[in-house]
Amino acid sequence: MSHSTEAGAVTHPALQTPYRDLDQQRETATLGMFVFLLTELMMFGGLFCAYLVYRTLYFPSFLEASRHMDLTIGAVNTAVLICSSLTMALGVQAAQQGRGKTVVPYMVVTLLFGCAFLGLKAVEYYHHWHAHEVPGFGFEFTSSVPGVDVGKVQLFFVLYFIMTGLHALHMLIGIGLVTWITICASKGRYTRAYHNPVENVGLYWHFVDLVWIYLFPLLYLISRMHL
Amino acid sequence: MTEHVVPKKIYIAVWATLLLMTLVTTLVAFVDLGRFNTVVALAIATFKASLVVLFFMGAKYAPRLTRVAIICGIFFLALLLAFSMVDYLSRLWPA
Amino acid sequence: MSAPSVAVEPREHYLNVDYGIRSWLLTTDHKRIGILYMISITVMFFIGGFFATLIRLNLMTPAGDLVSADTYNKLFTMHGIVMVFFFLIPSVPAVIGNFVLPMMVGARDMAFPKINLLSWYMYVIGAAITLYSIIVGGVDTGWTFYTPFSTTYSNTYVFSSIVGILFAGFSSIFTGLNFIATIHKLRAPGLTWRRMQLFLWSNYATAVIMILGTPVVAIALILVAVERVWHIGIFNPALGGDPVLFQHLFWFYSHPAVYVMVLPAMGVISELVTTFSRKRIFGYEFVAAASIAIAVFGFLVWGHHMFVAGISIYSALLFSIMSYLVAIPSAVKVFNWTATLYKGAISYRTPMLYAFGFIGLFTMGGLTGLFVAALGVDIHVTDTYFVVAHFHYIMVGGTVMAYLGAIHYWWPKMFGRMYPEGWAKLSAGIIFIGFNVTFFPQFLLGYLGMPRRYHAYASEFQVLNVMSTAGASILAVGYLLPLIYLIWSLRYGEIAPANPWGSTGLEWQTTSPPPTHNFEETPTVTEEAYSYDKHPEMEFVA
Amino acid sequence: MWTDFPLWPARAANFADRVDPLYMFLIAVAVFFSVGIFLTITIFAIKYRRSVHPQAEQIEGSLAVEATWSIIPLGIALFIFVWGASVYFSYGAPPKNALRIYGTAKQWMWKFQQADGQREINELHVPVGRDVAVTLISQDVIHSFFVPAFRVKMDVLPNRYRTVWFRPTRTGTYHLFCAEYCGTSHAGMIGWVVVMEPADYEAWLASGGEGSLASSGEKLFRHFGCISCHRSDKGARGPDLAGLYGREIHFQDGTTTVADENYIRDRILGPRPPDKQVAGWQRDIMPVFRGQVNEEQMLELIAYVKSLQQNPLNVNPNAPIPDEEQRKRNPQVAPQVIQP
Ligand code: HEA
Ligand code: HEA
Ligand code: HEC
Ligand code: CUA
Ligand SMILES: [Cu+2]
Repeated sequence: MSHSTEAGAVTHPALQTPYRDLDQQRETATLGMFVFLLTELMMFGGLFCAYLVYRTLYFPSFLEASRHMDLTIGAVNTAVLICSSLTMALGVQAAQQGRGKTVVPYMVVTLLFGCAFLGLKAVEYYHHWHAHEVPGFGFEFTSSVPGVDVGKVQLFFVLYFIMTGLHALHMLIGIGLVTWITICASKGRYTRAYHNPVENVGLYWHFVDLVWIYLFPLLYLISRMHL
Repeated sequence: MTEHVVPKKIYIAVWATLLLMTLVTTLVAFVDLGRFNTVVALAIATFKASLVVLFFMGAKYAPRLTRVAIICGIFFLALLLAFSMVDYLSRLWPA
Repeated sequence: MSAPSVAVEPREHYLNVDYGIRSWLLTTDHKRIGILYMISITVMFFIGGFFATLIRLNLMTPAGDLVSADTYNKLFTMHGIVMVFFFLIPSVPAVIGNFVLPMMVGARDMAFPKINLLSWYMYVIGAAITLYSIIVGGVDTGWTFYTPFSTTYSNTYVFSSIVGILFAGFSSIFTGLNFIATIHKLRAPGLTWRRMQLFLWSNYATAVIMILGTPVVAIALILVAVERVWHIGIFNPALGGDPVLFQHLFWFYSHPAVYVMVLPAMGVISELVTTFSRKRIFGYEFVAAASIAIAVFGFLVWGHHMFVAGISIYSALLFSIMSYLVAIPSAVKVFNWTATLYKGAISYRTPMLYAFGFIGLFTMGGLTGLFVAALGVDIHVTDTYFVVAHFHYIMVGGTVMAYLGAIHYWWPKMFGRMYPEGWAKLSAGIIFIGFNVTFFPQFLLGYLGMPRRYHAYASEFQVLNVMSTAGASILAVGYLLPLIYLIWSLRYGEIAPANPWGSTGLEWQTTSPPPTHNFEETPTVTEEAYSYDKHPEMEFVA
Repeated sequence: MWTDFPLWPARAANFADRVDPLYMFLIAVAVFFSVGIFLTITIFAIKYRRSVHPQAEQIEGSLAVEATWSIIPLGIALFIFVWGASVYFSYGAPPKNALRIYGTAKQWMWKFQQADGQREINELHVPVGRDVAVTLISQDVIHSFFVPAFRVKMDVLPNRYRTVWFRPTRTGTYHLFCAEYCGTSHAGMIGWVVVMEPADYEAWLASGGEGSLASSGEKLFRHFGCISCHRSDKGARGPDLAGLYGREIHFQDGTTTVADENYIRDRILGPRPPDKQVAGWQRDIMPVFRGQVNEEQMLELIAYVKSLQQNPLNVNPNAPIPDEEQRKRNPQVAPQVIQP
């Protein structure tokens, strides 16, 4: 099979089967990644929908439950993720400019931030566990606030754990991907011409950050004025 | 076709804004705005999310197709939320 | 299309490059993956058909003497799950789409060949898990998994079935991802959007639904699984949950999913009708745009499955009117196909017979969709056999017909052999008759008030049920025949030329079977699809 | 076995006259279009078959034609929509003076309670010619109340009352089916609706005599101690329930709702959100009865509460004046007891 050698097309060792040239390959990969992220968006979207419905129906109980979130950890974690997004963006930029090896330190810092996020999240889960706030595992909740229904508080926690759990799972996958990128970058795989894995992992990472940007106010900040 | 490389300055500015907005949204939660608490929180979140999408994910410089894809996703997500909520919100309306 | 018409059998093609089992299981060739899919969904179809056979046999007598109530409930559930998720959804896209789509865009392969293979593995794992749950005991929730029955009351293998469906879901997401990327990025030079064959348009629309809808049903089913395993309330009303919310999430995907099942079939019909009347399609833009319109509007109508389920009357109104709007693009398609025949040069080859069958039966199925979309009528007919008849008319009468038509149409391309025309026409006729005898009586049953998912029924319904069962046995013969003669043709069929139907489609402009990378030379497209007037040289050779 | 072979369901209630014409219209539309398309295809297929018409004429398409065959079906479709919606609306709220019947659905049986206490299982007796409203709730999964001869169907949900109504027009015995799949004996969750002449119906009622729903409800009202708070005298700690049913309730957050069965049920079962407490009463002293009152008792309690309104003397003239000021200032803290 001869493929047309059009303007600018270089036969690069990283050029894969169906593509004519590296540009086409990169554009396709980016498009594919965005389309995949749409899928992810709708997946979280289903959860957001359930959350929205229940929050509207059972606002007081959700409000009360939300007070049991650790605001400090939540806010710090938000900041951590934002920082990780910055380092990720800088890493991608380095790759785009062909500074293949400088990708490594950026990725390592990103990794550290990612682990920090998960660590803090684990601490938070641990606190919930101690406070018997994990549904299905000896959930206990007493509230002196009138109008709060324990069943509905539990519903909040169920959604909280599923949403943050799914998010954490994405973080784990992200960490795996970033590690892989780091290794490849340290071997000098990425050049100015070929670096789509870096870009795509970057997109994924930012998306995970983006989900958290909504989770934080929805779960932690329903209303804090009467603490 | 070469890709647009976003200058470092912009990244830093975006990052700083994001951090600032996180602080703002946390503080605003302590102020009683009635039902506007939620509105403000979501508005700030959306602002932050737009920054991430536009700059970190490069949508601002991306080809039109990418932007269409993003808008598509937002549109269908909005549909899911809106049409479900129509049911719940109008259940109490008189017949 | 300037095309190197190669009529000589090439020395090497995708089937004979390698024979080892590894070369199949590790292949990234879209054509081989299509074949793998074809084999697997055929197996699943006959499993689902086996369940249907038992359902119909049981319903011969009002008391339902053949199987117990529990068994019956498992039968229709597994019939629905297997047929929908493991046969019909992957049927046209994953088999035919995988095989011909890259050729139609003039590409060497799908955009992401490895993900394509992964998609098949996902499917196989999902199917294996589902078969596992069937063998160890089955599941009895109905394919719709309504809560709180599925979360709290059923004591069958709900969890593993859900896991199986999740895998199938990801397989279809990956297929959709590939379609979108391939169509956007890998089109041959000169192949503009307005020159694309309509099969591409409809599969593009399908892919959009797969991408945007499937994850929602995935998460809805995950929530059911979580609720079931940890006994916590998400949809359980006893804990404040709302069972109707599950229905919203489920149908948000599962209504668009019915268009996943029909849009690719519509694409097939556009190819068949043009090829066998040797004509441009009537109103190309409208047929193409209708696919996109169906995909988009299809997302706005899901509540029409819930008219009596306790949604507010205002949202019922909204969903009803949307259902009528989405019917219009389908109408446009039907009319355009019909008009395409006008002043054509029509030949009745087997695929064309299937296309006629599709148009007729889809029309009837779609028109009865208007019945169930009418709020007042749906109150009476929902959850009765009227609905069962409605969807079998579209899914079996429509999509399965189109799938068979597609198999016959592209069979020479896939295997380089012709099937025996006489047998093929005979079985097309048997299927058409058997189908109508099976499912027409169900409309009457439905309006009479026979509820669906009934293991036993009131005796006045028996006559129509016996008719339906009789039809199903005719249908079974009709489905077994192609299985036999198609396999037979692999060895004994006539050698097929490169372009037996004289089609202008890009996929026909290479050898049969095609080489691994489809074209000897990347084709360049210079004209619109279906330009039969410019190609008198493309003639029937078969 | 072949003798009984109907092709059209019995028409035994008002809705049959509304649904059947629309259904027939739809059949007409369906026949028109499918026959039209079949015929056209057949004619084209014969006239333009290859052997007589070897050279196809290429036709691009035509905007006018496309517009015609989009707009005409659209018009028909919208017409069907409007018609269907108007039928749907007639199923809406039951007429005010309808005969009230309560029922519970559970795996796999129907239980009904007539207003004056007559209970039945898998059978429902109703008088001909009178509006009948059946209020239903499920004890477990979703079921569906389906009487084909009446063209009536409604899903019966757990945790929520829903009411369906009809006016039988013909005496006889008709199928009652459960139409929503509910587990093993879904197909066995069937029964009969017996439509009787009003006099026969009265006689049938009289033969039962278990004491009315409301009177059983009154017993429960004492049994659960409701009476200790809900009184019309000075010692009342909760609002007087007389005249409650159908009244507009004002909440502390300024919103209102109409007290229907679901409202009363929710109120008995669990706490209201703080901003949804009935204005004027101490919040949350009323115990939570979830888990103590089963669905049948609940129906009796509600029947009793509803019956209270027939006694105008029960209306409390000294309705408490809510202390709005105090609540606004400190909404989260339990306010002091307000004496009526
Ligand atoms: C491939 C599958 C498929 C397709 C394409 C459709 C297409 C349509 N469906 Fe169907 N449907 C199902 C599969 C499908 N359906 C399934 C599986 C169920 C049951 C699920 C379950 O509960 O298990 C179901 C159930 C279902 C219901 C719920 C019934 C109930 O449970 O109460 C409704 C209600 O509105 C409905 C409506 C429609 C409509 C309006 C269309 C339209 O898209 C049809 C459009 C087509 C035409 C209209 C025909 C062509 C037009 C003409 C010839 C011109 C004349 C037209 C006009 C005058 C407008 N369907
Ligand atoms: C995708 C689609 C699809 C297909 C192709 C079919 C095909 C068929 N279906 Fe199915 N059906 C559904 C999708 C489909 N169905 C769905 C989604 C439901 C709802 C489930 C639910 O309620 O949850 C349903 C429900 C359903 C019911 C209602 C059950 C009930 O509500 O109680 C009935 C009853 O007649 C039925 C019959 C048939 C028949 C006779 C066929 C025939 O067309 C099948 C013909 C095929 C064969 C007959 C196979 C031939 C081969 C053999 C016979 C070989 C025998 C095997 C061995 C010897 C091992 N189906
Ligand atoms: C300890 C006192 C107490 C008992 C016992 C009690 N209630 Fe109440 N109930 C109240 C108070 C106080 C209110 C109003 C404040 C509120 O909305 O919480 C109320 C409100 C209600 C309402 C809503 C009235 C309205 O005007 O909207 C209903 C209905 C009701 N109760 C029924 C019952 C029934 C039935 C029982 C027994 C099964 C019962 N209550 C037992 C104190 C009580
Ligand atoms: Cu109860 Cu089906
Ligand atoms: Cu639908």
